[in-house]
Amino acid sequence: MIHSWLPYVLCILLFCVGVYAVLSKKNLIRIILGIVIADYAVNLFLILLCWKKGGEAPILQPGAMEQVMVDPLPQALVLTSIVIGLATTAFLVAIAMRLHERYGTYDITRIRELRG
Amino acid sequence: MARNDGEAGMTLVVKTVTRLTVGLIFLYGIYIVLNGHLSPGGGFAGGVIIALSFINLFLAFGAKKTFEIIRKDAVTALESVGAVLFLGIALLGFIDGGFFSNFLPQGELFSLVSGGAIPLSNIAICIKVGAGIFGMFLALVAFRGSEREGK
Amino acid sequence: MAGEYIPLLVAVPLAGAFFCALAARKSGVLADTIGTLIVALVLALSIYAVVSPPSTHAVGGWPAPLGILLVMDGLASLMLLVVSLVAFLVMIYSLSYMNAYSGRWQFHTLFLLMLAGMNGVVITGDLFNLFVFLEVASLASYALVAFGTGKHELEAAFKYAVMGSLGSLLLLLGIAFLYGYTGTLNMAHMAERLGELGVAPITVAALVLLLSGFALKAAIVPFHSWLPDAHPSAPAPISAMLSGVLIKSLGVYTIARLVFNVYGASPDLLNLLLVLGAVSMGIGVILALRQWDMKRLLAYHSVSQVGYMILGFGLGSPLGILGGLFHLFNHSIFKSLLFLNSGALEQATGTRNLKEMGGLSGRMPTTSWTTLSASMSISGVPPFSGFWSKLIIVMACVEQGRWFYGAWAILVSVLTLASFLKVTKFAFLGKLGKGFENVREVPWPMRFGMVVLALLCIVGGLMLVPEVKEMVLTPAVRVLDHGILTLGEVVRL
Amino acid sequence: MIELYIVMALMIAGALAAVEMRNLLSAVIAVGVVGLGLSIVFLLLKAPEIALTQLVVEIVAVIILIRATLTLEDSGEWLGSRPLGSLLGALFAALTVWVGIVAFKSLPAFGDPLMLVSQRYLADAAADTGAANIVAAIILDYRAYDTLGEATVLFTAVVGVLTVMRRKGVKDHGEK
Repeated sequence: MIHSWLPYVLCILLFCVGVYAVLSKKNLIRIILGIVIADYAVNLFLILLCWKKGGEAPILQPGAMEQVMVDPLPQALVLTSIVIGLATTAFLVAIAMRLHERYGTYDITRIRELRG
Repeated sequence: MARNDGEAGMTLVVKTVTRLTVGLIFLYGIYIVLNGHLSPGGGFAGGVIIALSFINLFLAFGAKKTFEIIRKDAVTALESVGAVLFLGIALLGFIDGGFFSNFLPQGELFSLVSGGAIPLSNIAICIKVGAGIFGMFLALVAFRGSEREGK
Repeated sequence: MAGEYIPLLVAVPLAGAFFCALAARKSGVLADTIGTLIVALVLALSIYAVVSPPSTHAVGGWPAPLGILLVMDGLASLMLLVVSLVAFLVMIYSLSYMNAYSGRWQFHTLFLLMLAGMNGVVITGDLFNLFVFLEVASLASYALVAFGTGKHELEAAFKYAVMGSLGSLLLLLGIAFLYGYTGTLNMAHMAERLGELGVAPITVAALVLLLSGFALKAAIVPFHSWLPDAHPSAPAPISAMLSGVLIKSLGVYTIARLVFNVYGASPDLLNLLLVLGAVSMGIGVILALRQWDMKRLLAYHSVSQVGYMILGFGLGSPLGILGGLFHLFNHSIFKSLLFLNSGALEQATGTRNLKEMGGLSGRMPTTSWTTLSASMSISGVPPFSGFWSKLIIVMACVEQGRWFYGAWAILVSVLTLASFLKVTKFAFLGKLGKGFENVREVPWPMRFGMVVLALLCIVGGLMLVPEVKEMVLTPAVRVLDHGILTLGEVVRL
Repeated sequence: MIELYIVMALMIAGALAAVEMRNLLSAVIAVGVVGLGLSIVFLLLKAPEIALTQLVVEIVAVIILIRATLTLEDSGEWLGSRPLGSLLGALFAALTVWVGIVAFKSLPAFGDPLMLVSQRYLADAAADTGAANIVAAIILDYRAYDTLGEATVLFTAVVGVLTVMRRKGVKDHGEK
């Protein structure tokens, strides 16, 4: 059954788009965008892992105790991971802005002074 | 940016709409936090929403007006306070077995006061996250940059 | 439960960091006091951890696969000892060194956060929790590399942060694969499940992702390109922390845990480690040979020396593991000392270029003899500590009949010696460099840190005295050599 | 699950647009759209808690990223690529997707998770913690230690941003 793994592959494709941007682009902000996209993809992968056919959201409702629910653990992990992603993004943006102030450009090939 | 010509902020329309909605956003954030153990939401989402209400205020009215409501050092101090509170809740668990033990009675399922220490943790996280995100926003957005040290 | 002190190893530095950010913004003295006291307390706790028997702590009282289990076994306590010992001495050194920088409370807060992150990585028994604390330590280290906010610092920090974030994402993806396959996050439970389910394409993919992520943090060739920029750009105490302990607790330690305690050491996996280690050793030292910037030279040697540890682990025998761990301990001591020395030289002379220095041994006697002892140690000259650990690694190679790797280790060691003879010759011997007539020895807090580390370099061989070895090194070797433990066995520790 | 595929395809298209779009501001907006799509996928996959968090975090991230693009005064070479990096990236992508197709067949099928440990959370969370929201019970009780780490990461980032944004890092001789 193709449906049993196609969503995973699409998600990995998204991850690769992000990594490609990080590796290939010159612009600092675009590199950061690549990291953000890759981060989304990893979060999505965790949530894909926890989906159960016909499952409900893992929140108990009064009266309906016996329900099929999706796996709650990856959801908890993703919550953590989203915040970590935001923290990393903000920090990278701060450094990029400072670099822009020092060099007057976001072009990484014109910033490269460290070598050897 | 509009901010650069004094502390005017944005146009009148934006200001009026912001004046009407910012309180609602703030209250919604608090609602999300307090119901975190019953419905989707919780300290993180609520904290970010509360931070967004302040960000909204800042963008519409400018820095001066915002700092009349909350001082700049108060933001970063609040963040540390939130962190200390959360760590304190974790350490209080030692009175009931160990690190992070849920030391409060569970209460009745589905009522607002339930889940032991979970609502308290939510509040601590909300303070921490809200102040943290707003502080980060201030540091980044209010950053003017000193004159470039060109070479 | 006996392990109730374990969470304090994370909670204490965290509390210190939060209070430092809350109370010490205006007062540098208060920040210094908080920082020093907290690090001293952590050192005391880790010494306690070494002398007390292995134990575990279930956070929140939830039994293992449900909650997070903190595991204090021999390996964890060894790593803690290394981390907090170096952190303490570096902290004292930085009290004086950091006077040149602004933002004292930020320095101490980030330092404590980095310490908490490393401790968290070392004591946890849960794979996702490991990732979270790894992120704490990494993010703090990115910020510390950028601490000077100069052009080079920012550039190095950006490169480091981008590479580090990519590494973290690979790690998280690998953890997600493993969770999907085994349905658990606890490392011991996962090892058990992996044994039951057997090898599948997904476990291999997860292994590749996790190994590349950790190798990125450990700066193993071919993932090393960020290190020679990041480590020299940081302030000297931070370079010492990064090269001395951060790459080990986030990279080498985690690789050892993953390979030996989660996947179980298969011959293919060990061979992979051998090759990675040997390549790192060679490329690192060759790149180091042509450096004239002292800190950059030291940074490339870190790449090379990490190779030794991985090589030791890759041998897979108890002797090889012992050599790897002992070299890890020694390298933490002498590499952080060398970075502290380079900081002292830079502060006194205003340059890091070896060509511009010269004849400083008369002017800076303490710096000069401490540098000499660390150099001899890293080059494996007897009787300094580095000699003993390299000797054990070579002996372990010979024991298994892997002559090539043994000879390679000796050759790299000779090249290292050549490189450090260059440092000694150009920095300390010869004619006094121009403009250095008024150079004076650095203040006492800096000297104190360097002298203690140098003494540890000289007497490091004493770690092999049976009583000490039984206490510190053997339990750690046993943890890795034993292979995977089931969850039940871990809980009963 | 046709709607899932549609949204995911849109997300990939948005990501490609963000990577290749000429204008940097548009690229940031495109990433915002991807994040919005992610939030919708979370809703589809029955994760309302995550969807809400993703939505609000997304807004903050986009605000910060837009702030970074506003300092631009130089145009040109925004789209520039590094040839070696592009080759590496393309190789990585091809390899990873191929490995993924091989490897994911050994994962439990999509929509049928293993739930080895999670079963116990679902069964016992209400009795153990008294919270109706099981995700909240996990992040603030079973795995609250993770949440402490997460809060610390955010704290570290804030201190880090403040550190990087200091006007002057070195006291005496300024720039090196």
